[in-house]
Amino acid sequence: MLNKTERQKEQILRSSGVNPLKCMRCGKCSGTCPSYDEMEYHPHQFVYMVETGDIETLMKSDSIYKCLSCFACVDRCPRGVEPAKLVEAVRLMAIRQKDANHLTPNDIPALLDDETPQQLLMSAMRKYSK
Amino acid sequence: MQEIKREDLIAKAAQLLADGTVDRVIGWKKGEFDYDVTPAVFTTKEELENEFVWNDFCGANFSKYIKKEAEKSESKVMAFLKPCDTYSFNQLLTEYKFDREKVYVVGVPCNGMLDDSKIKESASGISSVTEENGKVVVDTLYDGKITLERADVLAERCANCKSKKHAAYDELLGTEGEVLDSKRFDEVEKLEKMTPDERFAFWQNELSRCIRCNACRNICPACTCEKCVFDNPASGVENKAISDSFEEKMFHIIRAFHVVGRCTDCGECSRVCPQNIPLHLLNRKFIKDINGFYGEYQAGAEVGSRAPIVDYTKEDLEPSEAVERGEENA
Amino acid sequence: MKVSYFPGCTLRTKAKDLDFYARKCAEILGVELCEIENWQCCGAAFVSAKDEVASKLSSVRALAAARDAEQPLVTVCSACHNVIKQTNHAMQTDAEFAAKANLYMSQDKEPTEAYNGETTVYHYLELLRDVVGFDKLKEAVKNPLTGKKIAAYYGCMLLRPGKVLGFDDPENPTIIENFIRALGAEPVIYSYRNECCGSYAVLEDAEAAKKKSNKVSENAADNGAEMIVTACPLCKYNLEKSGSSIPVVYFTELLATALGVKEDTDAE
Amino acid sequence: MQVNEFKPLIVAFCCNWCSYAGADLAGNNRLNYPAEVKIVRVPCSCRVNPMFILRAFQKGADGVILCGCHPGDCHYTSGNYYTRRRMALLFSMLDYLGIEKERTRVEWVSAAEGAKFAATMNDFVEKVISLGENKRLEDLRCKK
Amino acid sequence: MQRIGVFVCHCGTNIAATVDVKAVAEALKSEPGVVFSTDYQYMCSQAGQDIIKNAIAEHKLTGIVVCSCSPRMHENTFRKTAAAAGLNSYMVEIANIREQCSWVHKDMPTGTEKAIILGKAAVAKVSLNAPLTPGESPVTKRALVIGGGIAGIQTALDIADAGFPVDIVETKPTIGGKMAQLDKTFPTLDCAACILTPKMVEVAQNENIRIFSYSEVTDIKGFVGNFDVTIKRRARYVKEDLCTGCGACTEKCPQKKVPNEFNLGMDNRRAIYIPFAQAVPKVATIDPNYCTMLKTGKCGVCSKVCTAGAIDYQAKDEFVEEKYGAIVAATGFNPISMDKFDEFAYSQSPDVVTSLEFERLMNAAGPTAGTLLRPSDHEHPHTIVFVQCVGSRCSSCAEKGKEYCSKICCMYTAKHAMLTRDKYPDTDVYVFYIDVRTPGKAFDEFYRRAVEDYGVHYIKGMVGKVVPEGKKLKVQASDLLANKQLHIDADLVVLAAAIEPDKSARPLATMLTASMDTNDFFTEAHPKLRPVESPTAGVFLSGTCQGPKDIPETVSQAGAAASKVIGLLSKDKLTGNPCVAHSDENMCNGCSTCANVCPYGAITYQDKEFRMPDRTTKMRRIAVVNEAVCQGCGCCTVACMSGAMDLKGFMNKQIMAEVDAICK
Repeated sequence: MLNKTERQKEQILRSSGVNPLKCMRCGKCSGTCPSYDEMEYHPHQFVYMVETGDIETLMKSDSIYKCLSCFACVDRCPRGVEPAKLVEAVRLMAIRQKDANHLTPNDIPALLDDETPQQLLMSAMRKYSK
Repeated sequence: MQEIKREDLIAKAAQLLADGTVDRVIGWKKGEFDYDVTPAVFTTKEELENEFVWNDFCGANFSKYIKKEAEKSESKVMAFLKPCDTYSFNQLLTEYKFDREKVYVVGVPCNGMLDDSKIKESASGISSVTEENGKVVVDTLYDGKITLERADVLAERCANCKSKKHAAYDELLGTEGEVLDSKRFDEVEKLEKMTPDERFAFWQNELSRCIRCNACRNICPACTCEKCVFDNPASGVENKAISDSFEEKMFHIIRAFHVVGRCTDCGECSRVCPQNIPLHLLNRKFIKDINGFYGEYQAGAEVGSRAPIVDYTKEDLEPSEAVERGEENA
Repeated sequence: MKVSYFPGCTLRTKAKDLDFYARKCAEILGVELCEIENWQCCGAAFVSAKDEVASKLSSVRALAAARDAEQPLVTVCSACHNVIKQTNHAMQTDAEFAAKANLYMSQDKEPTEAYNGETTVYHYLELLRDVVGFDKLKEAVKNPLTGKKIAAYYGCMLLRPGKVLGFDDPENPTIIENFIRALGAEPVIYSYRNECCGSYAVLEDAEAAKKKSNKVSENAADNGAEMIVTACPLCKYNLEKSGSSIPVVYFTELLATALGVKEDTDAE
Repeated sequence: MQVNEFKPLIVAFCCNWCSYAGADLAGNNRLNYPAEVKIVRVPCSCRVNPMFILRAFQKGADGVILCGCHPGDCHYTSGNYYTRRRMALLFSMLDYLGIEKERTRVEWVSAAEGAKFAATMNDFVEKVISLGENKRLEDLRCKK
Repeated sequence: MQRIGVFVCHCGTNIAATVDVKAVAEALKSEPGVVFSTDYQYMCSQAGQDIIKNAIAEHKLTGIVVCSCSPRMHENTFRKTAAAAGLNSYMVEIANIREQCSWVHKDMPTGTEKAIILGKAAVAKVSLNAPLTPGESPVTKRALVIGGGIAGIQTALDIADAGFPVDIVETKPTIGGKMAQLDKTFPTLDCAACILTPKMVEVAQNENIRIFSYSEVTDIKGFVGNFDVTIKRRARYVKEDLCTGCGACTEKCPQKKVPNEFNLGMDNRRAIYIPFAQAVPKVATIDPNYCTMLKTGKCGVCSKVCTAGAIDYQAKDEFVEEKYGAIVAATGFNPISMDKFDEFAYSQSPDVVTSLEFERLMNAAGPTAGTLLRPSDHEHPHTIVFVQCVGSRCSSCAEKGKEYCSKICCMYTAKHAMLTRDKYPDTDVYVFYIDVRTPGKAFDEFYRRAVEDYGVHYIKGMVGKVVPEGKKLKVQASDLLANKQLHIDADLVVLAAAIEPDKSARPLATMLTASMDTNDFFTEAHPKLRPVESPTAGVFLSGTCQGPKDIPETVSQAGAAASKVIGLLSKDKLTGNPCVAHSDENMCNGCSTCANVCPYGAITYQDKEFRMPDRTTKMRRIAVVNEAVCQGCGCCTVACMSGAMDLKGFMNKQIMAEVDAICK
C-alpha cells in the first residue's frame, strides 16, 4: 500500500506526465520564470519537491496560482522536464479538493472592467476552479 | 486471326536458309491436336512446308530454346519472335546467356493467342479449331460446330497484353505495334484489396494444388540457371518434389523472388501449369511493387539495364513502409 | 481555398475587430473561412494535465468537424490556437487520452466518427505564411505601411510549447516580422517579444500582471517601435490596461489597413 | 485462472558490425528482453537470404526480425541498402499471400543503440504474441 | 563426421548466476557429433584455454564450440587457442550466452533453456564448418591524416618520425586548426601559438610529410593496407611553390570587406589573404567569392604586386590520387550554432559572444589586438557574465543542443574568468554553472584559483533570459543556493557553446565505411581497449572527432593513433579475412548479378571450358572472386539465384542449420 505522500506523488506524476528525475538541477526554469518574485516556491523547487513527495506544502502555497502557464520553463529546460506541467498538476490537485475552488463565479463581478475579454474569465475559471 | 500468313513466314525462313544466313529455324509445329502446338527446329524448306504451323495457339516463348540452340554450334539460328518474346530475349542477353551474333531474329506481329483451356470449358471432343469472320469456330466430335467470341477465349496474358512493340529484331515482318497501357495489374489490385484472411485463403487454395512438376520453372525464360537452387545440395533447400505442406509455398515464393526484376511478365508459367495456378499473379505483384516503390521498370525492354533489385537509392522506402503502402492501395 | 474557421468567444464580443478584419482580408486573399457550426468556447487555457478530459472536448469537436469537412482548421485568437493545437497533439500522441475523449464524444447527440488527430490546425498567420504565402500577400497590399516601425508581440501562446505548436522558433520567431515586412512596414526586434505579458494573473494579482506588461511595452518602445501588433485579445487588453505608451493593435487590423479594406487607415 | 502463456519463437538476424554489437550493448547495460529472441549472427544484413526467413517460419518460428546498420552506415557501404529493397519486396509479397505483416520486421540498430535493440525486441515479441502462433507459414511436421 | 568439443564458461558469476552451466554442458553432450563437453570458471583464462587444448588433443576434436561471452570479445582468443592445439582456427564457433543470454534474462530456467538452444545452434553450425586459411595482401607504406589541427599535426609528426611518409589533408588554407585560434591554454596558461606554431613549422620542414592544404578527400576505395584515395586540391589561385608569403598582395588587395573567419567574422580581411602570420604553408589564397578579378575579370592588383609571379587566375581544382596503407581521421570540432538559443540574445546583440569569439577578443592577434573590448562599441566591459553548458547536456531537443557534456567548457571558462580578472581587476566576472567539472591534472586547483585568488563570482544556477537594453545586457538568472532570481546588468555575455564534430566527418565516415555514434562522433573499435581505432580496419581516430577532448588528451590520443599506424605500416603483409565469398563454378550462370551488388568490385568473370557428361566441352562464363578484395559481406550470395555463390564461414547451409537448431 502506498502512503498518502506516495499516492499524491503518483497522481501528480501521472496527471502531469512529467518525470522529475530528468532534472539536472541547472535552475534554468527559475532563471527564466517571469513570476519568480511572486512565488514562494520556484519552478526548480516544484520539480525537486515533487520528486521528494513534498506535495502538501506546494498545494498549500499561493505559488500554484502565481504561475502564468507561459511555458517559458518548459521550452527552455535543457532536459525536457516541463516544470509548468507540475505546477498545473499540483494546482489541479488542490482545487479538486472539496470546496477548494480558488475562484468562484461570485468573486468575478468585482474583478471586471468594461474591457475585460471573455477569454480572461474563461481561463481564470479553467485555472482556478473546478 | 494473325496479321502475317503462314506462307509468308515459311517464305522468309526458306529464304534465310537458302542464302546461308542461318542453318536452323526455330518455329512451331503441330502436336497431337490443333491447339497443341510445340516449338521445333527446322533445317529445310521441305520440313517447313510440311510441319511448320502459325496459328492462334503459337503462344510458346522461344527464348529458352534459343539459348539451347545458340550453344550448339557456331552457325546462326533464326527465330520468329512475337513482341512479348523479344523482352525475354533481351533479358537473357542482359544476363549473358547467349551470343547475340548467333541469332537472327525475325519479329512477327501478334494479335493475341488463344487459351485452349478456356475453349475446353465450352467444348469437349475438339477435332479442330479454325477462325471464321473473326470468330473462333470449334469442330467437336459430339456437339458439332461451336462458335465462340475470340475475346472470350483469348489467353489472359494476351487480353492484358503489355506491348505489341518488339524490343528486339533483325528484321520485322508486317507492321510494328505500340507499347500498350494494359490492365494487367487489376487482378493484383483486387487481391490487395482483400483482407489478409481472404488473401491467405485464396493462395492456400491455389498453391496447395501444386504438384511440383516444375513445368513453370522449366519453361520460364528467367529460370535459366545452370542448376536450380532447389537442385543445389549446398543451398539447404534442395528438393525435387513436395516434401511437406510448406514446400510449395516456399518454392513459389522463392521462385518468384528469384525472378524479381528479371521476369518480363511473359506469362509462360501460368500457361504451362497443369494445375492452372495463376502463377503470373505472384510475378506481377513484384513488378507492380517495383514500379510503385522504385519507378517503372520493364525487364527486357533494353539489353544491359540494371534491375531494381540489384540497385538502390539512399532514399528508398523502408520495408515497413512497403507493406503500409500496399495497405493504402487496398 | 476553403478552410474551417473557429472564431472563439472573445472574437464574438470584445475582439470583434480581430474577427471582422480576419474575414474581410481572407476574402481578398482567396481563402473562404467556413465558420464551424455550433462551435463551443475552447476554454481559453489548455490544462496540461492528462487526466483533464471534459474541458478539452469542445476543441476535439471543432477538430472533428473540420476533419469531416476535409478542411484545415483555422483560428485567429492565439489562445484558441494554443488550446486547439495542444488538444490535437494530445489526440495524436496520447492514446489513453484520445480513447477517453472519443468515449465522451460517442455520447454526443450526433456523434461523429472517432477523432485521432487527422486535422491540420493553422493559426491565421500560418495560413498567410504557408498557404497564401507572404510573397502573394505582398502583391495584394494596396496601402503599404511604409516607414512604420512595428513591434511584433508574440507572447507565450503563439509559440509555446514550441515542439507541440510548431508555429515558429520559440526563441527567435520570424513570422510576424515577415508579415510586417510583407505589409511594407519595418519590424522592430526586441527581446520581450516572446515573454509573457502576465495576463493570466490579471484577476489574481493585477499589480504583478501590470509589471510584466510594462516590461514588454517599454522594451518595444525603447527599441523604437511606434506600435505593437498582437494576435491575442488578452495581451492587447493587458498591455493597454497597464498603460502602454504606444498603441496595441490586432494583426488583422494592420492587415486590413494594408489591403485597403479598413477605412480608418490611421491606426494610431 | 490458468493462463496458458504463449511463448513465441523469434529468430533475429543481426549484422555483425552494428546490430549484433547493439545486442551486446543491451547485454552490457543489462537491458532485459524476452528470452524467446534468438540471435543469428551474419556479417551483414545483406547476407540474409529470403530463404533463411522462410526456413525459420517453416521450422516453426513465429516471427523473424532482421537488424542491420542504419542506412548510410553499413560497414560494407551499401549492403543494407540492398537489404532494404529485398525485404521491402519480400515482406510486401508475404503480406500479399496473407501472412500477418507484423511477423516480419527490419529494424536498423547501431552499435550504440543497445536500448533501441532491447526496446525493439520487447515491442516485436509483444506484437507477435498478440498475433499468436504462426500457422500460415509453418510446416506442421516440423513442429512438435 | 566431426568430433566436436563443447566448453561452457561460467565467466565467474556473470554467466553462472543466471545459466546453469553444468546443465548446458550436459545437454549439449547428446547433440550429434559432440564427443566432449565440459564447463569451467573462466574459459578465456590460461587454465581454461589449457582445458580446450588438452581436450582437442585427447579427444581428437575436429571442431569446438565455446559457450561464453560475445564472439566480439573472445572469438579471436579461442581461435588462437585452437590453432595452438593444431586445430584450424576457423573450426571454432562461439555461443554468446553472456551478453545475449545471462545478462538480459533474469531467471535461471529461462537463461539455461536459451543457453542450451544457442549452444545447439553453434554445434549445428560448427558441424558444417570447414578449415579456412586466410589470404595475404601487401601494405602500402604511406599514411593519410585527414585534418591538420593539433591532432592531425601530432599524429603526422609521430608517424613521420618513425620513418614513414605521411600526407595531411586540411580543408583550410593553413594547418593549425582550432588551437591556432586560442589565446592561452589551461591549466598552465601557456600561449597557444607559442606551443603550436613550432610544431606547425616542424611539419612543414619534415621531409616525410606532405601538406595538402585547402584540399579535401573526395573518394576512398580499397581496404586496410591498400586504400586508394582521391584528394581534391581546391584552386587557391596562387602557385604554392612560387609564393614566398611576403604578404604584399594581402596589403594591396582593394577588396577589404571580407569577413575574417579566423577572427570569427569580428573583423575583415582582404580577398587575397594569409589566415594568420604563422600560417603553414605560408602561402596566400584568393577567396573566389570576393575576388573582383575572378568575379568580373577586372582588377589584377595582386598579380601586379607579386614579384614572385605566383598569382594564377586560371587555376582549376586538381585531383590527386594516392595509395595509403592507413588513414587517420582527425577532423576536429566546431562550436554549435547559437541560432536556437536566442533567449541569450546572441542574434540580437554583438555583445553576446561565444567562448571561441571571446578567445579571439583576448588574443593579441585578434580583432582588438588583445585588449578586451565590446564588439558593439569597443568599450571596456565592466561586468561580464559567463554562461556554462549552452547546448551541452541538453536532451530536450536534438536540433537544439547535445546530450553529452562538452568537457572543455568548465576549464576554459575558468581560464577566461581568471585571465579577465588578472588583466582587468576592475571587472566583475560572474560564471553561471550547473556543475563545475574539473577531472584533470591540476584542473580543480586551477578552478579554485579563479574563485579564491581572482575573485570570480561562481553562481550555481542558470541564465534564463538576456535582454539587450540600451548599452546593457539585462541578464536574468537563478541563484539556486541563495534561492533568488538575479538581475545583472552586464556589458558582455559569453556563452560556453557545446562542441560538435565537424560537418565533414559524416561524409568522411561514409567514404571510410567507419561507424559513427548518434552524435556523429567516430566510434572506436572498443571504448576502453581500442580507443584510437575505428572498427573499420586501417582507419584510426585522433582528437575530437572521436569525442570531446582538451589539448593534452588530444595530443596523447594523436600519439596513440600514430603508434597504431606505425605498427600497421611496419608489416610487409597483412593476413586477410578468410570468410570471403566463393563461387561454385559448376553452378554459376555467369549472369553478372553478383558483380552488380558487390561494393568492392571483387567479382570478375572469365570464360572457362567445361567437360560435359557427353564428353563434349562447353565454354561458360563464370564468376571469380578476388579474395584479397572481398570483404565478406555476403551481398552477392543473396543476389545469386542458383546459390552458386556462398560465403565461407557463413555458408547457406550453416545459417540454415543454425535456424533449424533454434527452431527445433
